[in-house]
Amino acid sequence: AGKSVLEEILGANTIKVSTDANYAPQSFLNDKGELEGFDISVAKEVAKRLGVKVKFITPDWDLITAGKWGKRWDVSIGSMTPTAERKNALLFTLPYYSSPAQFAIHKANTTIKTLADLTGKTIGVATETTNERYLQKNLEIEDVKIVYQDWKPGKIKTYPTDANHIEDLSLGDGARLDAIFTSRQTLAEAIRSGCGKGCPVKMLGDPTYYEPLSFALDKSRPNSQTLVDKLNKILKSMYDDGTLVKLSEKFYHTNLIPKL
Amino acid sequence: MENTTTDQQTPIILSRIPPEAEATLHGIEVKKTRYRRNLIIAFAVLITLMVATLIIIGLDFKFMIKWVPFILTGIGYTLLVSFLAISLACFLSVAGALGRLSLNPVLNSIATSYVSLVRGTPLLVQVYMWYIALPQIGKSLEDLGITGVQALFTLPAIPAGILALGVCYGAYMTETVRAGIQSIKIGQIEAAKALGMTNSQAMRRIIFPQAVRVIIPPVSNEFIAMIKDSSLVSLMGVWELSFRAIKIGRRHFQSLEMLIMVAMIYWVMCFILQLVQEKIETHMARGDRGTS
Amino acid sequence: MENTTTDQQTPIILSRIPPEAEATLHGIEVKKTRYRRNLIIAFAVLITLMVATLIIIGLDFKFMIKWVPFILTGIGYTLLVSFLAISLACFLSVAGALGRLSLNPVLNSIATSYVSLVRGTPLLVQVYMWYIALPQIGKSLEDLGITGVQALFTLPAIPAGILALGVCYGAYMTETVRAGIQSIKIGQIEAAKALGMTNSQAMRRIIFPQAVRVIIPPVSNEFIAMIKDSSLVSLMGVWELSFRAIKIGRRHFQSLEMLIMVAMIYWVMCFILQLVQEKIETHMARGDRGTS
Amino acid sequence: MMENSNPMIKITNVHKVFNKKLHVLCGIDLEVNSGETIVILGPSGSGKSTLLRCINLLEEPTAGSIEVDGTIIHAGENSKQRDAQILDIRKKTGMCFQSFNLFPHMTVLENIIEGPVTVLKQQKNEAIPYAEELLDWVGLTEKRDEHPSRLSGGQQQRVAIARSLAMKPAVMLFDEPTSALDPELIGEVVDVMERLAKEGMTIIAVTHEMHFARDVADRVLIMEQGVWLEEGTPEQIFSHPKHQRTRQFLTHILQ
Amino acid sequence: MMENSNPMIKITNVHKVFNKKLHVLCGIDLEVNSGETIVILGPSGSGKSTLLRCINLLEEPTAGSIEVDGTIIHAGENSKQRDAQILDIRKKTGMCFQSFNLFPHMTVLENIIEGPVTVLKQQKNEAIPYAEELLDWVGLTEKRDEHPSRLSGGQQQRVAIARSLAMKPAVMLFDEPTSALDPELIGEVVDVMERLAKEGMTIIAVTHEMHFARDVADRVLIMEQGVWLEEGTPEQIFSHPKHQRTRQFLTHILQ
Ligand SMILES: Nc1ncnc2c1ncn2[C@@H]1O[C@H](COP(=O)(O)OP(=O)(O)OP(=O)(O)O)[C@@H](O)[C@H]1O
Ligand SMILES: Nc1ncnc2c1ncn2[C@@H]1O[C@H](COP(=O)(O)OP(=O)(O)OP(=O)(O)O)[C@@H](O)[C@H]1O
Ligand SMILES: [Mg+2]
Ligand SMILES: [Mg+2]
Repeated sequence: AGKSVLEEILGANTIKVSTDANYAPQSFLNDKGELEGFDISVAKEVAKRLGVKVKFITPDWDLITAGKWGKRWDVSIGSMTPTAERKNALLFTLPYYSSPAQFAIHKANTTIKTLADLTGKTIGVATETTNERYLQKNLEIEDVKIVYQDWKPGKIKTYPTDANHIEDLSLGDGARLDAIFTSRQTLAEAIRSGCGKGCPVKMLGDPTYYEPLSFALDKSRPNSQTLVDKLNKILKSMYDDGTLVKLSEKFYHTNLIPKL
Repeated sequence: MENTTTDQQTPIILSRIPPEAEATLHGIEVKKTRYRRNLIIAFAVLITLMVATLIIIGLDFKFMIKWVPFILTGIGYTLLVSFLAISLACFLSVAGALGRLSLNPVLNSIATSYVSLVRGTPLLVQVYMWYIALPQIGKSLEDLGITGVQALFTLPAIPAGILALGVCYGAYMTETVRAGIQSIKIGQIEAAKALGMTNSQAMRRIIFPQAVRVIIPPVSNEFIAMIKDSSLVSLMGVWELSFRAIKIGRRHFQSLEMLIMVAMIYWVMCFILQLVQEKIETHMARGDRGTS
Repeated sequence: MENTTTDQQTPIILSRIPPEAEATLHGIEVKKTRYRRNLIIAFAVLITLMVATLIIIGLDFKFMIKWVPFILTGIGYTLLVSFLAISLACFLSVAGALGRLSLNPVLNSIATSYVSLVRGTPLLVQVYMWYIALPQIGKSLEDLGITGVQALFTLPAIPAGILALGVCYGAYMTETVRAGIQSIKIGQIEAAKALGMTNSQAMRRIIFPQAVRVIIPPVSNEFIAMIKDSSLVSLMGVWELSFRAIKIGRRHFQSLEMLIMVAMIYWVMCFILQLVQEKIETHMARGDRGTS
Repeated sequence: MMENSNPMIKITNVHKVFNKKLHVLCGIDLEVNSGETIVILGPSGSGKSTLLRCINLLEEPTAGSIEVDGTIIHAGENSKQRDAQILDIRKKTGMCFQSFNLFPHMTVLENIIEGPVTVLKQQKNEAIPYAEELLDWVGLTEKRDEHPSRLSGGQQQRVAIARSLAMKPAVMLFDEPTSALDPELIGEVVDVMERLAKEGMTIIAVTHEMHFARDVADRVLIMEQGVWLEEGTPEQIFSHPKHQRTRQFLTHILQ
Repeated sequence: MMENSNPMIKITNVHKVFNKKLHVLCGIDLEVNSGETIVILGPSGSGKSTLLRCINLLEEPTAGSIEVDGTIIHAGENSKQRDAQILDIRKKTGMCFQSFNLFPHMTVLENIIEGPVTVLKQQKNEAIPYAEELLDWVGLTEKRDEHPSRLSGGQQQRVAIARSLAMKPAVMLFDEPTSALDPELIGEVVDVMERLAKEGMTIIAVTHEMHFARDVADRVLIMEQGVWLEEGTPEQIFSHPKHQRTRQFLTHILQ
């Protein structure tokens, strides 16, 4: 019973990684119907450096957030932001990349030119993301300084996931939404390959903040710290030899890896 | 035995219950009371076991209690959506049942397709159709030159949810209503016809009032089911019970707690509705026996 | 009129159908054929309208067709889960119904609580309980010294899904089975008892075989409903129909296309199952009339 | 037997074929004069009920014609007023069923005024006095506000008769009105039927009540296999049946 | 009347109270000797069915005792073998219901062997020859493999009798076995009952068939309001009833 999580993984020669395959280009089904994405590649690389096989489990995001993972999976590699609330339930590794938060509007819109023009507009956002907390001026991330906007949106419309509000904005300018707020790489993917021939949305202004993203482990599972340490060590080596940067360029077409 | 009672001139008066019989009757009563007591004990044990399980799982009760008020605020939406949707469903199911029983090929095929399509596809998909596909139809019509349609077809979340649930349950209830109508004995219809009633008079005056009694129990079951299914409108961002529970659960990575809590809220709601339903049914049953 | 037939010595032989009657009968036939034709036309028009709607929405059919094979691969899981779950549900519902009808307070209260709890809480929550809460119970038991329980209770997604669906549907079907048993006329039970059968003999030999015929139609409805509800196991990462459709839809921001496609797949499945159900029902109805 | 130029009911060569094959009525003729009481007897399945149901068009005859009080319907015809004519005949004919078929969701009084109010469009307060009169006539005044389920079979059948009479029909049809009743309750219903016959109602009754057939009927007809086997006055039929089969059948019925 | 030291059925002071209040049987005594045929008459609701159902314990008497062929049950007693005793009495008594209650999911033959196979644990091939003999005896050999729904009421009732007889009962109870039948079908059932009586079966029958009561019964009892109003030979009861009420009741029944 006293075995550490790391020992259990090495003993089983497999690390079980949970990932929500709903988010391109972090984690998604590719044209062959296989799992692909930045998170997937990172996880595979981590397993390789641990010297074990990787097994992906693809539960819904709400099952991941249920906590109490027990031994269902050892680690979540799913672009998770270490917010203050989450730290009550989860252990986080060092960040493995950081994500810019970005507003976007419909392609056909000509009146909104700056972020300040969003005053009084209806903005779509996915529920319980840092983006929503940011709009509510209620976001806390350790070691990150958040600068809130000095204008106020009219109505914040919350959606279960990002894909919903992007599709809703694509219905037409102002049909249900005037703007949306999500991560820049999701938007880029939507514009590049979404909605058949590219979703009719365009980015607005600069990223408002950058959020760090980490692996997460279940705090309630005893003897997890050695695994966290081990993962941190592996992450450092991936920083050092440029693996992360390479993967970032491959999937995001830009370098989102911060300097340690 | 020959003289047991033949000398009794007024056998119409009920003889008094003899002592031996009293004893047996008392024995039956005692058994009934004991059974009821045991039943209560059994339930108490079961509830204790359930609570024990919840504690064993290691639920964070403090966390749950803290968020109860926030989540309960969503009950209004849940009830609003369910109530309006079931009203719509009642209307559609009566129309649908008449269509299914109709000899007019157009009405009949519309009703049949409605039932088949709606019952054959997941409710989730129907919610998306009302929320996302309908505006697209509006847009296409607008492109064809009919102005103002898109705005009309771009329903807000709550109306879209009510339509989705109402239309879906209407299809299921169509079959219930149809079965209810068909359960009325043919003799009733013949008696109505023999009086010279037209088909529609017979339907309105004789068949439907009787069918309603058959239909009410399954329909109230549907309503109870709908209370739970109404959580689907959370997909469209309506802040009803489930939406709030899931939101808080996600934030704190304690979805299990929140879901169990919201399940208990649903359960209490269903329980109350079931009591109401039983009241209605016994009330109706009383009417049946004619003591009004 | 007095001599119409009194001179006819053998009225037992059926007289031939007279020409006027032939004409009327022919008229009825013609009407029926015309009605059937009109019905087919009406359906054709409706289907055309529906397809037109789908085209108007501007669906990306190429995209849909491209992904059909990938999504259809999930049908195996859907059927596997549904089939095993309905089998479990049948078993549980028979046990549940016997419990509900039992005079044993323990069995009765267990069955009653089972039905009330399961029917009163959303299926989604039940899925969570089997997937997340059960391992926790295992863990607590392990802490109490019973080794190996946690691994046992940490069910893989598919067994957890089958349990969740089977237990849930079992509760709903309990009421169906109970109603079916209670629908058997009291005279049947009395006849069985009068022969000297015990309660359990009467149940096995007389009541249950008759109840099964009443129960089969609603149970096959439940099976059809379960096909759709089985999509809930996608939550746990089982790559069945919906999982595949949703993931592909999200990835390409074309959820609507994928949902419509998966809806059509479900609809075809349900349609086929309904045909099978009708076959079974007419087959059983034939048995009823005793032509075996 | 009387030939009448203007009978109340005139059935001419009526055939009824079920399911394209089952030939239940094979060319039935029947004339009934106003005020006449006819009893039809015959073995089970011979087509008695089917004939009654053809008269008020609960079944459409396959061939032949039905005339009730001047309104005539030909089988297989598809005219525009046909539906109205059918309703017209039904308004003119009252029918009592073996199983009473009272409306269970209405009180006794509501059952009786249902026809006048819904079909004849009378006001409720117009319809009620006559309904009460009828209730009194069948001896059930005190059951006015009961629901049918609280009545005995005999009482239910009497209410059913009152319900038919409320439409002021020209003809009353009875289809085994007493065969679902306990022996002791039969009398009260036969009594009502007898009074109805005495008051001059035109009646066609299918019934095994020998008292009614023998003492009240003007004519008795025996049906077998969808044709008339024999007809005559009760005296002729019961005392001097012409046919061997009639005799067989009657001994069956009279034990 | 005969006193017998060892009667087949002995009912002593049986009371039956429904719902704590409705006193349906008020101290009934009855002894029936082996081979005797008893007919019970009485108005509707007087408790005739309840008495029959008490004899084979389909209803538990509230007070008194029931003895059938040596097995005795006292009301309200809670002994261990009670359930076994009840089954024992039921095996010894055959019962025919007004509504036949054949098992619709079984063929005629399966209906008849159901009791011997399930209750008496006979092998099927042991039970079949006797079942076929019984079928022949009730005259339905050719219906062996039909389902009950394909039989007429009279045929169904005869199968029901055969089904009871297959258990080789000591007593047969009939509860208005012919009152759901068309008049022409009554004869065939009464005929079977009569042969059964002739062959020495002990019979208690509630029936309004006067022929059976008059010519076959050894004794006739009249019940009213849960007590015996009168009893005697058919001759005594039908020709010289002692009671005014008996006379009233009989005139009712005999029209
Ligand atoms: N709607 C129907 N469809 C098919 N066959 C029918 C229908 N109604 C009656 N029949 C058949 O017609 C025949 C005559 O039936 P009908 O009810 O007229 O007989 P009946 O003389 O009234 O007999 P009973 O004395 O049993 O009431 C029977 O064989 C019956 O099965
Ligand atoms: N299970 C029961 N619960 C309550 N009351 C009952 C029950 N069975 C019978 N009764 C009542 O007992 C009385 C006698 O009924 P029973 O059936 O014995 O009469 P009966 O003499 O057989 O009449 P019938 O000739 O109508 O069959 C009736 O008032 C009836 O309503
Ligand atoms: Mg008839
Ligand atoms: Mg009785």
